[in-house]
Amino acid sequence: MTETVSAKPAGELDEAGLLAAYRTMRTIRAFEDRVHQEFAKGDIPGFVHLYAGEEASATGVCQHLDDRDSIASTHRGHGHCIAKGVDVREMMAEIYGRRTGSCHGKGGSMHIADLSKGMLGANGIVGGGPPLICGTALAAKQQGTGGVGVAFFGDGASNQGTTLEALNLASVWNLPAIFVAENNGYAEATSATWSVAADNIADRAAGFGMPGVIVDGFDFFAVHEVAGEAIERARNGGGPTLIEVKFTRYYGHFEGDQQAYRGDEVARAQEQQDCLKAFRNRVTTSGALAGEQLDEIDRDVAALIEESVEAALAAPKPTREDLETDVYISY
Amino acid sequence: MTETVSAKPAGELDEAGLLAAYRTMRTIRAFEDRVHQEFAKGDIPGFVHLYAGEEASATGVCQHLDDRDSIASTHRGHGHCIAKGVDVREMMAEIYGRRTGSCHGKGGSMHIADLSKGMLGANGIVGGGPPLICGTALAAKQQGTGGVGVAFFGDGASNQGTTLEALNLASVWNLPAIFVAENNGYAEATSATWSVAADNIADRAAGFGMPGVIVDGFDFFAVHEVAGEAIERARNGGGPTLIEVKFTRYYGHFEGDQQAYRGDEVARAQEQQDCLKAFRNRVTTSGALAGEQLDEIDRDVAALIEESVEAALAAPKPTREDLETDVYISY
Amino acid sequence: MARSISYREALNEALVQEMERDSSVVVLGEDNAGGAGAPGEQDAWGGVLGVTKGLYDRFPGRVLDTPISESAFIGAAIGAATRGLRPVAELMFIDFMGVCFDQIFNQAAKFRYMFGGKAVTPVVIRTMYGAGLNAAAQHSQALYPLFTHIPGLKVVLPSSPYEAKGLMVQAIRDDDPVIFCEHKAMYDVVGDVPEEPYAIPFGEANFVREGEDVTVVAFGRMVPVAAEAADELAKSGVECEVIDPRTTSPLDTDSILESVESTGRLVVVDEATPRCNLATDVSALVAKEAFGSLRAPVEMVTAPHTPVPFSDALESLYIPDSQQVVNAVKKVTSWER
Amino acid sequence: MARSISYREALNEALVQEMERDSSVVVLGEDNAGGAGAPGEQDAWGGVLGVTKGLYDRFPGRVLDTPISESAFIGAAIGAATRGLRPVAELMFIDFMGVCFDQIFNQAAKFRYMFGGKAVTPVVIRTMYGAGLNAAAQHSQALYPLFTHIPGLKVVLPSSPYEAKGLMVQAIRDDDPVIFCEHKAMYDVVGDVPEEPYAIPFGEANFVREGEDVTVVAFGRMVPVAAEAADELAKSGVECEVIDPRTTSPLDTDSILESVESTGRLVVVDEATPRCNLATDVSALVAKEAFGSLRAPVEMVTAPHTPVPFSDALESLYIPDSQQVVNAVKKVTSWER
Ligand SMILES: Cc1ncc(C[n+]2csc(CCOP(=O)(O)OP(=O)(O)O)c2C)c(N)n1
Ligand SMILES: Cc1ncc(C[n+]2csc(CCOP(=O)(O)OP(=O)(O)O)c2C)c(N)n1
Ligand SMILES: [Mg+2]
Ligand SMILES: [Mg+2]
Repeated sequence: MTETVSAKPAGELDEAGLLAAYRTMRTIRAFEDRVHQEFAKGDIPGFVHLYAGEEASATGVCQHLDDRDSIASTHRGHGHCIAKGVDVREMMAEIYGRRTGSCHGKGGSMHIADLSKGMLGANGIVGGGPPLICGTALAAKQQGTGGVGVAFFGDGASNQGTTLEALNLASVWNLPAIFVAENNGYAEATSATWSVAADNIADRAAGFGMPGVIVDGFDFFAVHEVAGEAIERARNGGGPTLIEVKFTRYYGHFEGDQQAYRGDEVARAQEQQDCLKAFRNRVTTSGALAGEQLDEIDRDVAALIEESVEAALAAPKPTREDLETDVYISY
Repeated sequence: MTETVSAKPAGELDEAGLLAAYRTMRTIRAFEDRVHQEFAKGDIPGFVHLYAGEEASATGVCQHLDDRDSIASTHRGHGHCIAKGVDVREMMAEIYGRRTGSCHGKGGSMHIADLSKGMLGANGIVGGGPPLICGTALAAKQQGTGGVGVAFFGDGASNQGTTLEALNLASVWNLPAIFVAENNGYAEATSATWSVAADNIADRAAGFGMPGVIVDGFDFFAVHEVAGEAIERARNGGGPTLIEVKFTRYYGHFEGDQQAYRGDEVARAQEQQDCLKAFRNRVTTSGALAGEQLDEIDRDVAALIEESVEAALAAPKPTREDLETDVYISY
Repeated sequence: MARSISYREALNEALVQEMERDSSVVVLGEDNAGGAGAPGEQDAWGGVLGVTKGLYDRFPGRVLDTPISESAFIGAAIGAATRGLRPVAELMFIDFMGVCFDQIFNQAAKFRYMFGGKAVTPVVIRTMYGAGLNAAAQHSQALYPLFTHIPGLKVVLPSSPYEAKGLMVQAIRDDDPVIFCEHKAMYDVVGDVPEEPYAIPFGEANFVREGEDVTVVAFGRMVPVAAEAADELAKSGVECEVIDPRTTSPLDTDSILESVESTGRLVVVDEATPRCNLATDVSALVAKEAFGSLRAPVEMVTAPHTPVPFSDALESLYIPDSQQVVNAVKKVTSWER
Repeated sequence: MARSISYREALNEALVQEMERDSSVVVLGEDNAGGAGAPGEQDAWGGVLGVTKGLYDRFPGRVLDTPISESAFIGAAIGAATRGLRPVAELMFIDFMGVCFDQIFNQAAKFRYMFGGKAVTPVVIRTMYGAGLNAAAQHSQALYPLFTHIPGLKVVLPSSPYEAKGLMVQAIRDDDPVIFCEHKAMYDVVGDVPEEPYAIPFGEANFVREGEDVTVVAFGRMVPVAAEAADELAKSGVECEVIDPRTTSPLDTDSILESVESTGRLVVVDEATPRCNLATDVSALVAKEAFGSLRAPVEMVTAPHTPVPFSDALESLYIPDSQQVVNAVKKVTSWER
């Protein structure tokens, strides 16, 4: 049931849609590049995992979603958050551990969430999200909202039992769930070609009774199309799909990783395989958008990120009164 | 990679081998039938799950094994224990909770083990065994013994994350491990056709980089052959195999189960699909064995079981001195 | 009000009444109906010991069987709870927590705090604990101390049919994740249970018996054991105040401390193994907060530090019994500095 | 003997020396070498914080990377231990126990008892615990009380480089399953460590400091915190006896009780959250066994009953510090009935 999909014409996306997609991808890239810089300065605490290079996945999928729909993310969650509409300023403040952050500074990079947007949280546990998404999909199904649940997870997470169980459960219950395996080639320092005992993660779909699709993760349009089909099918009661998105991680596993295990693939990818460059090239060549429209977005985004960092740095940290609140709703 | 294997001529098995196979299967059947009766009398405590009807699986696989090799079993473990050579008298005593039992009465039906025979224990946790077998296979590989590990598990267990992880790990490490999915149609009251979101459990093998084979579980010779090939391959460094054995559970999930969820398939199976009848028919028709040889085994086994029950009933129970021993080796 | 039903029936009634009241309540677990995909009856089991029997037909589409995938379906219950359902998921035996604990303690328990107070996760996880059915080491554990340790979880241990119903109603209505621990040897225990729905608030202990000599705090199935011991002791003139906290988290510390302040003596009865359990938890609380009133060492009656043995001969020695409670009480009442 | 190395180096050295001594010792875990299947360096990581660095080249075939499948590879370590290997498996963060706890507490811990004394399972599970690196709620927990609760497990909490090496050597040589808890904020702590291999027996507390006024029992990273408080208190003439039990299971109850019998006062310092933790465990022990000597309420210094917060501003309030220990000691020394 595994098929590889290559890019088709931009089709359904109108100008606003294209601009929105580009803005999302650019925001993610700029956010991550900036966090990378700021981390190096030593200002950002904790473990930080960057999504740069993978923007087309979160964006191509989430562009089909609205507030009925939920997503679950991973430790590498900034991109999914931004694509699902979490406020960028609050995200930046959260990463800096400020009271103005998405989680009031209690969560940090690995736990940014916005339930009101159906963003169920980045997740520090590899494979933590897929079971949860079976639940949000179940809720949508029971409530008849037409909503779907999307679980993003990595190649490494595709070997976690929780992920595999969720695939089966989603089929058994015929849930409106989409499983997006983001195969960026590595789980920490371990190659996916070694840890995943199959040619493709998508090859696992058949064993769990759902279609498996492989898509080029540097191509926004390909992801957008494949995700659109799967989400459409799910909304119409057609059950779950496993989508494998293949691409390369631009930065280290976490900030600070020296990446001695890698070859020159990163530099090559950044040069030749960049979803933003590919997008720009395609839409300007086809005439769908003008270069200036994109440039303007780039400037907007740069300003937003600058502002977010400044605001975060200026914001207060949580205080002793915050330490023991919000453990329970009632106690 | 999934292929269905049907029975081939008894081939490699000589007379002694055939007699041993029959003796094992008959011992399991007689053991289980007797436990069924005794349980109904109320003399046997705890939860008891019977293996009757499934004898060809444990027997066909374990006939290829020796003391280098390990097996991990399930809550339905009596058959695997007997096939791996655990003492029947001690097993019966264990089921009755006696000090003379395999585990001195501390384990019971769900935890019969004999490490000296490479029998790693029945297991009360569905999916508990496959990870352990990756370990025994790893030990055999590291030590260069040529030994293999065999994990028996049910159709229900094929949906447990621990099982699925073990499949992948065995391939990644290229372990001499065999995974025997005993698909008896049910996990408790739940049909495998419902809970396993694939046509066959063996279809999952491809997603974990190993061959998947389906075999008729009522046919000892078919199981024996398929298992022999897989074990041979594993011993020679060829890696793991997933074997799905299909058959029907003769009794309820546990003793006491009313089985309202079932149709008339049990009666039909017992009549038409019985590994013992099929075996007898085949070996006597081909002239490989005489009916009297089998009758003699039947009598031997009946006597052994009778003796085991009597001895168990007469044996002492553990006492207060046993309560706190054997928690640690040193403390 | 004088109607007597079993612990099992009390739980079933709470589920029925809450499902009737609130259509967002759904029930899920292995064979909670029973018979999925099978040719015979559906609702063939109603759970392995029959607690959810009859719900499947009564509430079409709201009782879901599951594959044996505890991480996936417990996680699903949690995810669904964040999106408007109020799932009651069954972890058949508490002993199976090891295959799904992450979803419970790292996900459900922490959402609200990690997300800065923005998550609401009203999930109930029903689970069966305890020894007494010769179910051996992997099907007989108490384990509620492990859940009690985790901030963000509420942990409930009903000790009678009355408590079972009222606490289940509260668990379903509660907005926090609740671990609801049913003792497998109590399902057939019968007691008075009002027909109308009622909720027993969490964190409010029940004074099973009043007394001035010794405070006996007992949990779950140990409550009737302690009460039996108290009856026995009363014959020789020793009056125990038997306290059933009903929930271990939150714990009604005030009631325990007040009682010890008046009795000056404490015995805690906990079916769990002895290290880092509820007996140590309550004893430490008292040694810290009511030391000035304590007139004797605290005593703890617990299972030994061993797995649960199979043989009935050993299991009956393993489970704390009323004689041990009597002995402990005698020890603290006869203690002299 | 006056050689100073870090906690990380001490652990690494113990692993090297034991692997040299005994060829059945193997090491496995996620990126314990690092770089499996990748085009660049193998042994690129040596574990996420470098503890197993260098073993891969030194012991060919005996350091195994794993997929992210904790149940499978921890279970594999356990299975291998029953068949003659002595595996040292890494559960990268103790917080990940939720995806593999079954193999640890229902399998490894219970084999010997369930099987009537016939199993030998010499597995070591190394794992990283504790707060202090702003790693937030799912990467900063203490959780060792959960393992301590389980009969059949031994639980080790090294508090210095010296302890780290000696306890690791013992853990590898020990025939029972051992949970070896390394504090993530201690890897760079430096201290004197003998070059030759030595084993520190389990269940023998270290008296970090002797004193007559108050017994302070502290675990793991709380040992230096308690020692710092003791230094501070000594300035004002209060002498603490600081006890590091080194293993929580077995626990050196004799040393603790003897100390309290002479000091009459107890403070327990435990980085874990407060319910059913080691602080309650030790306090209850003392309230039961040394009540006659106790001259003041016990005090417990622990983390609050909350998940671990991310922001450094909150995390530093979350982790017990020496000021809190000082306050607790002052409280018990100034207590009057
Ligand atoms: C259960 C669990 N095991 C291990 C880890 C440590 N860890 C964090 S990220 C990671 C690698 C994940 O790889 P992948 O799923 O491919 O995601 P990627 O980092 O490539 O986005 C690991 C091993 C964890 N957080 N949770
Ligand atoms: C982790 C876990 N979940 C649930 C159970 C309860 N349980 C015991 S046997 C069983 C059914 C197992 O079905 P299957 O794997 O098909 O084996 P069979 O009983 O058919 O031999 C269940 C659900 C368990 N023991 N462990
Ligand atoms: Mg990856
Ligand atoms: Mg089955």
